Amino acid sequence: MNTIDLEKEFQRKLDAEEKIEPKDWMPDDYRKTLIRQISQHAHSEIVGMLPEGNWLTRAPSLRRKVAALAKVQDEAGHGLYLYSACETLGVERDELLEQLHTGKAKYSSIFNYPTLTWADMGAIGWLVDGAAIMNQVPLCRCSYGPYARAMVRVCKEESFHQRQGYEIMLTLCNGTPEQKAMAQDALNRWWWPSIMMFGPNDADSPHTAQSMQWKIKRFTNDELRQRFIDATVPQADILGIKIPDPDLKWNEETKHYDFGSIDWDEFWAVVKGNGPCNKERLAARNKAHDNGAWVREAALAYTEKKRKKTAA
Amino acid sequence: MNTIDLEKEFQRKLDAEEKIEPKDWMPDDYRKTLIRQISQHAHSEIVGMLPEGNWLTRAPSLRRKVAALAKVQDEAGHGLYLYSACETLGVERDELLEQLHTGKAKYSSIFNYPTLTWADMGAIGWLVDGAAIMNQVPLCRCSYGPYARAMVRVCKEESFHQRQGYEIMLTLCNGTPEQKAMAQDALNRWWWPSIMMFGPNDADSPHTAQSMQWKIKRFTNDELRQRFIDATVPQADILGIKIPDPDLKWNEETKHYDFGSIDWDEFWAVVKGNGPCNKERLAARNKAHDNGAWVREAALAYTEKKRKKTAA
Amino acid sequence: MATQQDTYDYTLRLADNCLILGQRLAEWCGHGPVLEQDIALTNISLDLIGQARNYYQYAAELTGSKKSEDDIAFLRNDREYKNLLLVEQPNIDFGYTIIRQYFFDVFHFHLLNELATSQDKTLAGIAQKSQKEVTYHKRWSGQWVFRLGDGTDESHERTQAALDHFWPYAFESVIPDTLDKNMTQYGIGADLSKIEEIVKKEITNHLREATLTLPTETWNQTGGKNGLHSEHLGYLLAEMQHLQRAYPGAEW
Amino acid sequence: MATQQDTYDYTLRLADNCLILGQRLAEWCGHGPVLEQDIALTNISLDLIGQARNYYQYAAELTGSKKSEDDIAFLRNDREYKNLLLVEQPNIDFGYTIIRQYFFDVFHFHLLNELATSQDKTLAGIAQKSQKEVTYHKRWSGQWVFRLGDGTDESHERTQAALDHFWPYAFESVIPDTLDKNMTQYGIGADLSKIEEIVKKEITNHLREATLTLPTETWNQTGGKNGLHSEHLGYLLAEMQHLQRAYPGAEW
Repeated sequence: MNTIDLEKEFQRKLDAEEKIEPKDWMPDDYRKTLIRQISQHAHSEIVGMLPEGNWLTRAPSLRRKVAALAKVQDEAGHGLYLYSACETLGVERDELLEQLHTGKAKYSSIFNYPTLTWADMGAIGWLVDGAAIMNQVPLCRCSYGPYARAMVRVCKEESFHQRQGYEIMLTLCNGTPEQKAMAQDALNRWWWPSIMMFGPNDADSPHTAQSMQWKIKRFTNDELRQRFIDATVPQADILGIKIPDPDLKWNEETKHYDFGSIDWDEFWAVVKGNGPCNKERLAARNKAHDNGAWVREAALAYTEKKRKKTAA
Repeated sequence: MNTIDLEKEFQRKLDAEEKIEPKDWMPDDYRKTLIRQISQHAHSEIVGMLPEGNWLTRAPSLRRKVAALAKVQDEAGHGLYLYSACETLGVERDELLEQLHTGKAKYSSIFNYPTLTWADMGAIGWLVDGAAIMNQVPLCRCSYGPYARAMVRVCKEESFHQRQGYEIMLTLCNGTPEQKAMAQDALNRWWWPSIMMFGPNDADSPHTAQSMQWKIKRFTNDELRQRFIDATVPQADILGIKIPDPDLKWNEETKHYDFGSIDWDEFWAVVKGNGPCNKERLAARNKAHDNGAWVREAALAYTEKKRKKTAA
Repeated sequence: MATQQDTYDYTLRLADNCLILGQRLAEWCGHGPVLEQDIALTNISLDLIGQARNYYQYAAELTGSKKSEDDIAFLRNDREYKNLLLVEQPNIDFGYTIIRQYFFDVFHFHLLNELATSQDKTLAGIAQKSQKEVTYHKRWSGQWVFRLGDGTDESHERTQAALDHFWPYAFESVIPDTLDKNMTQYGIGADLSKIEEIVKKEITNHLREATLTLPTETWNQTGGKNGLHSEHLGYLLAEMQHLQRAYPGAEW
Repeated sequence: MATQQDTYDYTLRLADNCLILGQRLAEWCGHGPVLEQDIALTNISLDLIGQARNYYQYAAELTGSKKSEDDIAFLRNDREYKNLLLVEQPNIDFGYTIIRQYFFDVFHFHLLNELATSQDKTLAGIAQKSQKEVTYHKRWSGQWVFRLGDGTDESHERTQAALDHFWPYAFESVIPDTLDKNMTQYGIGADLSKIEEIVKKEITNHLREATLTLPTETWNQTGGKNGLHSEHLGYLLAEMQHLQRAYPGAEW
């Protein structure tokens, strides 16, 4: 087929809601956009292990310790699915990791905030995973097959994590006054960063239109953000803690919550590298990778020796 | 003077209880014995910083934290005096440290036991410093001047440390039942190692006679051990905790306490390197020294640069 | 016959080994040398802490009090933990972690084989349930001993250093003390004299095959079973217990 | 006029800076690069914890309760500590420790100059008593900045790395928040706007003289003064508070 026919076939599949598969022709920019998005997503899972990993050794009960370990392990697993999905687009995991480690690739800015108390384990599950799900559920219908299928698995586990996080918050809110204060404090610190997770306002999000046309994205940033807020406010009410936004109130007309304006200066500062933990997160990933070099080399060398022996 | 006259003059000074000074002639073996003993003593101060250093960050009150820091710092200071005293015998600190770091030089075996609870800070002060003082007070009258003078300073501080240790024990013994149990447990663990600090029984201590003749030592191991036990038993009684020796009892005839037989197998095992912490102590010292190499080099290089500038 | 206290004490040893090693492995989570092995390390941590919970729940029952698994796991002082010295040692690097793990896994595997036929039905049940997991652990760490021992020069050297370092801690596990012997006699505890040779032989053969040099030292560090630990445990516990201690009585 | 609560909060900041940095320095004790500097590090730790005690004792008075210095020093949760982010950062190596110390010492020196004339007589008294010690600290760390910055290539490189690392933490100290401003107005607190320029100028001149390159970054990490810390503080506190937490109400 010539290029025009290929483009037509690609468009036909998009229109018919058929999946684009690795061997199918696709526009270069479609591929690039996917690689960027999927690898950012994978990196976010991997870097996202760190803030919660910070509380594994200090989890306050065996049940919580096991659940937290399993959750962080799930994130590693999501990273694996996503790197694999990305590899179907013709880019190796090593190259993607290199981009992460040198700071060339981005990951979700939310993970540049520190986890200061145990309640952050609740807040992250409830809010951060909650926001992630809001973003990710539509991705299960993404036009690129391998990404869509990875997201199906991811979303199933994420929603479990979200319930688990909410349950941590619920336990704290039903606990001692100190525990409830700990929960409120965590909500205060995680609320705004969570609603920033949906990205800039639509007006400032130049790629959104193209991504929606390609059926990578299905909703705009602002649409998803509004959904998240609408879903989350009643949950905070059940917990009996207060979302730190004095402008937040139900709008009878729109049937949505109105909310205060977002501090985009903070958002961009953190994206640019000036969050509380940007340097530490990247340093931790680099350290793990560098310290692991001899292990990876040993495994390769051993496999090679075995291969030679078997061949001989 | 010829050698015979020199020997006579050396002996005259010993007999007259005059000090031997660095520039005086002395027999080679006297010099060697002193170097070995003083450097072992210095090393013991330095390695001895580690077991107590282990509780500095976990001291249970500010007052205790300050006192513990000051104590461990004093030990470093003692190390300095003693290395200086040793240097008067014509051996450099670097060489002595090299002997420590390679395991060639010994240090007091007591520091190869771990500090497992806060009560160990009390027990070490009370028993280990107590035993050390018993050993060291006669050294203030040692025939070698610089060593004798260093010991005067050391002993003054050690007796302060011992009182401080005893006071920790007293506070624990007057505290909650858990605290008193902690004190008893520490006594149980430190008692036998402490009375082993005086070294092998006289019959198994071949160097003692020569050292006493040279007036380096003033009492035998067994004499000092007995003194220590006689002094310490009543202190344990005041604390209301029990020395872990079923054979310990007052002997009306000898006016001393009889005590059970010492497990010399354990003593020699620890001396040989098989104590609970031998490897860790040496590793900690080596690590500090190795990690400090670039700092020492920088200081030298900077001084050299300054010197050149001033000279230019 | 075994008193409730004997069984409680014995169960605690089993539990503490699993918890403390699980805790050490949890420190790796997010910091592994490669994603797949990060997951594997966490997996073993999860298995071990899961097993620890079974033991602690049984221990809690045995106290006949209202104590929970968490009360026992978190609210003892340093001298009351009864784990082997081996499992509390720091991770240092992946090579040290593997050697520590392998030593424990071989012992653990054969221990559970014995415990699986314990006359104490609860302990036998926990042992049986754990066998599959521990078989996997032993295979995993054993494979890594091969890869690291017989991989590159650097990996060989590092792993040899780890082996030399942990060798004195390798066999505290199979040296029976009075409680071990009594529990064996009651038909409850594993007979360590039966597994000692098997464990040592398996380990030494495996290490040789991995091209590692067996240390000649024959001396064993002991004490953990009776609460005489290394200085490392205190720090681990201060961290692990922090919330339980800081908020007494709170539910989490 | 300052409320008791204002003065209490302000005093805590002073106290926590000294305690937490003192605690970090205490980690060096027995592990210094050379005996004389081991002693110097411990000495500064001792001075700072001594100063902290003065502040905590005053804070305890201000509560009007039976709280002791130790209750305040040991029994708060992580979010209630008000120290600067700088002082809680890990030691890493001697170079990092020196840069961290030097940044703090310069600020501390000029802070005390101001505080020495506070209308709060107790704070003024503590500040006056501390001046000599802190003058020595600043001289010591400043000298080491020279030695390391202008020593060998390796020391220069390491110290530059430490400088780059800590630069965003250098000036939280001189950025006034509402409490700082109020306390200045009441004539109690140090006027940070007065010392900001002095501190920055002194530091930048000194670093240049030490042949180090000033980072161009202008962004400051903040939060510590209001209890928003880095993830490092929690571990430091778990360790520091362990005994106080594990044995509630005990006397030591």
